[in-house]
Amino acid sequence: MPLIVGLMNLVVPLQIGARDVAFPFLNSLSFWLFVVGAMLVNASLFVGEFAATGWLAYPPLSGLEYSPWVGVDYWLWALQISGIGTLLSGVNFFVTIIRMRAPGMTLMKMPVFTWTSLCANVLIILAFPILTVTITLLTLDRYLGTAFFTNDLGGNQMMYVNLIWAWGHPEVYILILPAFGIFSEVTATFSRKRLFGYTSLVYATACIMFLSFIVWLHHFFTMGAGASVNAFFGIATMIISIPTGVKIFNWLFTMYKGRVRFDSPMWWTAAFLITFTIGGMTGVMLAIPAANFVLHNSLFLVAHFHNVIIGGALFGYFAGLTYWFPKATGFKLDETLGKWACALWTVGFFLAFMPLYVLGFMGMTRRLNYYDNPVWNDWLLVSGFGALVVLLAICVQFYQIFASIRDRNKNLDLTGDPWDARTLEWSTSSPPPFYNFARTPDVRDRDQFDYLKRHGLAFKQPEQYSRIHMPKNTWAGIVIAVFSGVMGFGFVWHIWWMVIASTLAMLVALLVYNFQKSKDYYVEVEEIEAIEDAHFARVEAAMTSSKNERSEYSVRRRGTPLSMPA
Amino acid sequence: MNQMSIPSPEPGYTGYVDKEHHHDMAGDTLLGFWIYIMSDCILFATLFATYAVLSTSFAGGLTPTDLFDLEFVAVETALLLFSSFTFGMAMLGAQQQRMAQLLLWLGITFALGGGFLAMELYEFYHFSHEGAGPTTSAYWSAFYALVGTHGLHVFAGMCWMIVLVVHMLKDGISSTNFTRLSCLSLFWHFLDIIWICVFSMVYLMGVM
Amino acid sequence: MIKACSRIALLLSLLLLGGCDYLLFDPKGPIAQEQMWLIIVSFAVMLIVVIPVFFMTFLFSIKYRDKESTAEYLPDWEHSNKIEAVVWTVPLLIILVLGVITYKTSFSLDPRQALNSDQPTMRIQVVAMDWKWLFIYPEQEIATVNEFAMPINQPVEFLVTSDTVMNSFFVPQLGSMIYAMAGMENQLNLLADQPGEFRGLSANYSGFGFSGMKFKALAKTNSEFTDWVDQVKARPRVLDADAFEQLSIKTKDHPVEYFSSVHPLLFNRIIEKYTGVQNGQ
Amino acid sequence: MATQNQTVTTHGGAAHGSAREYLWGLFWSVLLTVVPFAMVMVGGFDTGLTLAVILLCAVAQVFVQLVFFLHMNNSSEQTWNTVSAVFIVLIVAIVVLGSIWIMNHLNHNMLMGH
Repeated sequence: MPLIVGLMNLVVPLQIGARDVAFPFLNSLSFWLFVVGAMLVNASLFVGEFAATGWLAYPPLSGLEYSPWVGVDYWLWALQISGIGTLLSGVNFFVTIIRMRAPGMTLMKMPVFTWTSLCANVLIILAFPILTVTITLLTLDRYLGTAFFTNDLGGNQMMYVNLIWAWGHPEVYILILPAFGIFSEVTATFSRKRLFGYTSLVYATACIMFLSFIVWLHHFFTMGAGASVNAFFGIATMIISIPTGVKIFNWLFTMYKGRVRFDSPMWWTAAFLITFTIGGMTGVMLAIPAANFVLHNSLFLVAHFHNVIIGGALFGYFAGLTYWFPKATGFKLDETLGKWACALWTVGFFLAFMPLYVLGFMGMTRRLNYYDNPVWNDWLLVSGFGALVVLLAICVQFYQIFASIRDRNKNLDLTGDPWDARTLEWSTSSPPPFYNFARTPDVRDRDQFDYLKRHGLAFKQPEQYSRIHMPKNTWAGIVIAVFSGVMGFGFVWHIWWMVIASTLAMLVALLVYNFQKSKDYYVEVEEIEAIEDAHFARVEAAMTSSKNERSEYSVRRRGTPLSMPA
Repeated sequence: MNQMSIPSPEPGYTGYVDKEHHHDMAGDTLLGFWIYIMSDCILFATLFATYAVLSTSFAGGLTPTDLFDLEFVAVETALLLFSSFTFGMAMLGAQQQRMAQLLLWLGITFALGGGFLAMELYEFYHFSHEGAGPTTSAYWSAFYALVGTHGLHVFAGMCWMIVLVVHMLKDGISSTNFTRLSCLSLFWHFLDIIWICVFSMVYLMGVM
Repeated sequence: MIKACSRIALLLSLLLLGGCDYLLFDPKGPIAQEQMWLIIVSFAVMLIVVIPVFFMTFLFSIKYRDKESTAEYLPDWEHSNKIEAVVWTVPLLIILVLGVITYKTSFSLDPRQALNSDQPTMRIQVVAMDWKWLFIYPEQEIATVNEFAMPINQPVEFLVTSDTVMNSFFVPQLGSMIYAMAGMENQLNLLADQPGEFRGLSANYSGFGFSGMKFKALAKTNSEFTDWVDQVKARPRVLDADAFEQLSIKTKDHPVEYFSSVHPLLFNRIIEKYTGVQNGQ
Repeated sequence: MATQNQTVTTHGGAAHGSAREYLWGLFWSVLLTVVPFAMVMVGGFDTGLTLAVILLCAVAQVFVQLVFFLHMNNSSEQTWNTVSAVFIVLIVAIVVLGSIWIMNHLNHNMLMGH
């Protein structure tokens, strides 16, 4: 989640040719709210105790009667604070994508990552208020003694399960949709081909976005809602697999008749195609209510969702991280280590999670902290070994980052386009200047940067610049977020003066910020010229000496004006 | 295999726009605020769903028919409905750059909102006193959560009104302030819409 | 691919061997059996998509990789109605088939659905407690903890509730699980068609003692079942208020207990404790 | 839509109203409030009919607010406002009706069973 929001922050404005997000203040606020939320959860490891109620804290177990300790309170406040942060960034990205696209970029010319980000943010806007309410009600139960989800006084624990999944299911798609976008970008770039079936990919994304709102009951088929309800939600769930399947085929046909370069992002993509398909298959099996009656809450389910979350979302984020890393930092990650990491992750993943499917068939449920059934041993051993391999892969990744920073001069990206990519974000320098684009791009094609390269228009310095309107950095986001964290901490430990003081401080900070004038300024032409001249000098140097890169790239980059078959 | 043909650009095309245009920040703000209101709709929808689900969970305690007083609610409703109208008049004042008209109507709106809030608080006090507090049963928990959240929004709207008036007095009806006022106007009318749902679903259906 | 193949081979061999470790593939009742076939059929149908995807992933990765310069290269090819039609239609048809299966089985395997049998339905009331399972036989007026017996070939209706947090009642070899929740009465119909001792467990996390919330499900022939009931009835302890109080204390890995007598309305009282009586009628 | 960010409007999506419009809005909302209130307070009507009138008036009044006070219309400037509103109504309906449907089933199966 933080990784993907970070990627969106970097990539989305660049892909749509915007200078910044629509509300920079909200952006900083939501980022810091998230940080504070994460810190609050981690604080519970040191001060107090960690919530032992599972990810979604079903009441009444998470109620005051059965969990009188502070663990659940930490969970509640951390989730509440970071949830509000997420909601704000959802609104922010939505407005950014809708209103700040460069001229000429119609909706159907948006890069797929921007599309999937848009859909993910719509889901955030729609789903997170449900989370806010649900955990607020649980908070009220714990703090004020209300009776929403209690066992007695007419409380209804099933309503909590219902609401938390009405949020929780879209949340899963918030995680996975951007990963789909990343794979679309990566496949097209590394196959050196236009993305196959762009329109159907976009429609598939929109379908998934909508359908993700009518399937939430499949998380509790075994609660006893009855055949008609179960059948409806079971079938709705299966229908999601149709657009998802279409996407997989679209990526495959993007590779078809391409020139596929297996740089490490493409390794992740290939690994994803295999693991995610297995996850999708088991997902459909779980979606049949009658089969779910014996598979629910078993390790089969655990294996399934790891298959989609790790093999789908996480592999996607790794691909995206490798792909856009040079854009953010100016140098590439070490390729060899990256491929090792991918290979180890994939092997480790299969070793770790395939046995869990088998264990599920053996009737092993999740969240056991001890067991007495010796027949599970062998499989658990394999699975444990797989987990070690994954751990090794993670170590390799950390070493990869370390080694890449150490040897950054070997992997410098001087042109801003290290992968010979196709979309706008690669047309500016790496790392991009703080104003992103010196001149606002005029978009003609879906693969705008490829289009420019083809017509010999890329890497050409504009003749003149004009001054650029930019927002100022502000202190308010971090201050408000920190006070919200203090407030959460006060609530957890029932320190009321702290709650009141930090709430007041938040309000004061907001007011002071509100009354502040001059939140923006202009970047003068001279400054832009200096930055851009330096950039183009680097590009020129890099292109004439093909030492850094394969020479075929340079030729294509230069473009052969209008001579290519169009 | 049909190769797609990609048209070549017209001569003189450079890849970037000729003239940098000014970006419409107010439009961003209004759309962003509208989207926030949409997500607030979901928030209330969740509360309504909770209320509907728990609407018969009295756990043997008091029921709404025992307590609800429709005449009282009708007055509350009238206050809020009129405040929607007066806010509209305030907006007209702002559009015509008439500060006095703006402040007058905004003041009336504020008073109506305050009246509404006071009545609601009295109602809460009265119900709790009669033995139907938020901890009495799931039904009353849901009632206070739903109606209380609406009340909190009204309160927030009133605080915001004060802040805006200070802004107006400092800078006059500048374009920034007008955008702010437009946002608040969206918010206020939105609260009115929520109240329509509240009095229909909670009060009228509660005693029906 | 190899892994996937070996996995499929593994599964098939498991089915052939019918190894008793793989509880879901070793059903002891009609419900579990149908569910086993449901899993196998849905798996097989999904392979129609999964195998081509695996195949294409490997084929395209090898054939069109950069170094292989002989393969055709169409950098601007981005659309084909034929392919689009196929990739939308095939998953659609598969889901159509699975959808029909889903619809039918949702009704036929609904836990609430009474089972067809010439034998009368027996009733066992199940209460999830911290952290043990209490079984009440309202007809025999006996109660047991962490073990229950049922006669084979006789449908049994389990009425499931909880005296604590949410749990899930699950005997893998007999089929469906169902949530146990305080103040509510969930129903589950099961039938065993072979005698044996099956593992039963809670399938929903319920706190620190959750891992030990296991029980034995005994399927017995009619005469054996009668013997078992008599054996329980011969025990000295009865499940009175004190004994129930004792049971309510949180314990981990609770041993099996038999109670020779129990109030036939105890189960309803446990529910009404949370709902008040107004929902009782 | 494509050129939305090129159009320079001072007040974004907010359209202007007029006093006449606001008065009409007030008139309609008072009318649509009085009718259901009166119906319930007087009493004696068929329950189904009362329910229908309450719901109809509520929906109608929401539209009154949207049209007369929020000036919602189908101008291109407001495309996104309208699209998002329609979508939200859909999602609200799904969440509320879905929850009620599910919970009715669950409650019916589990609370009324004994």
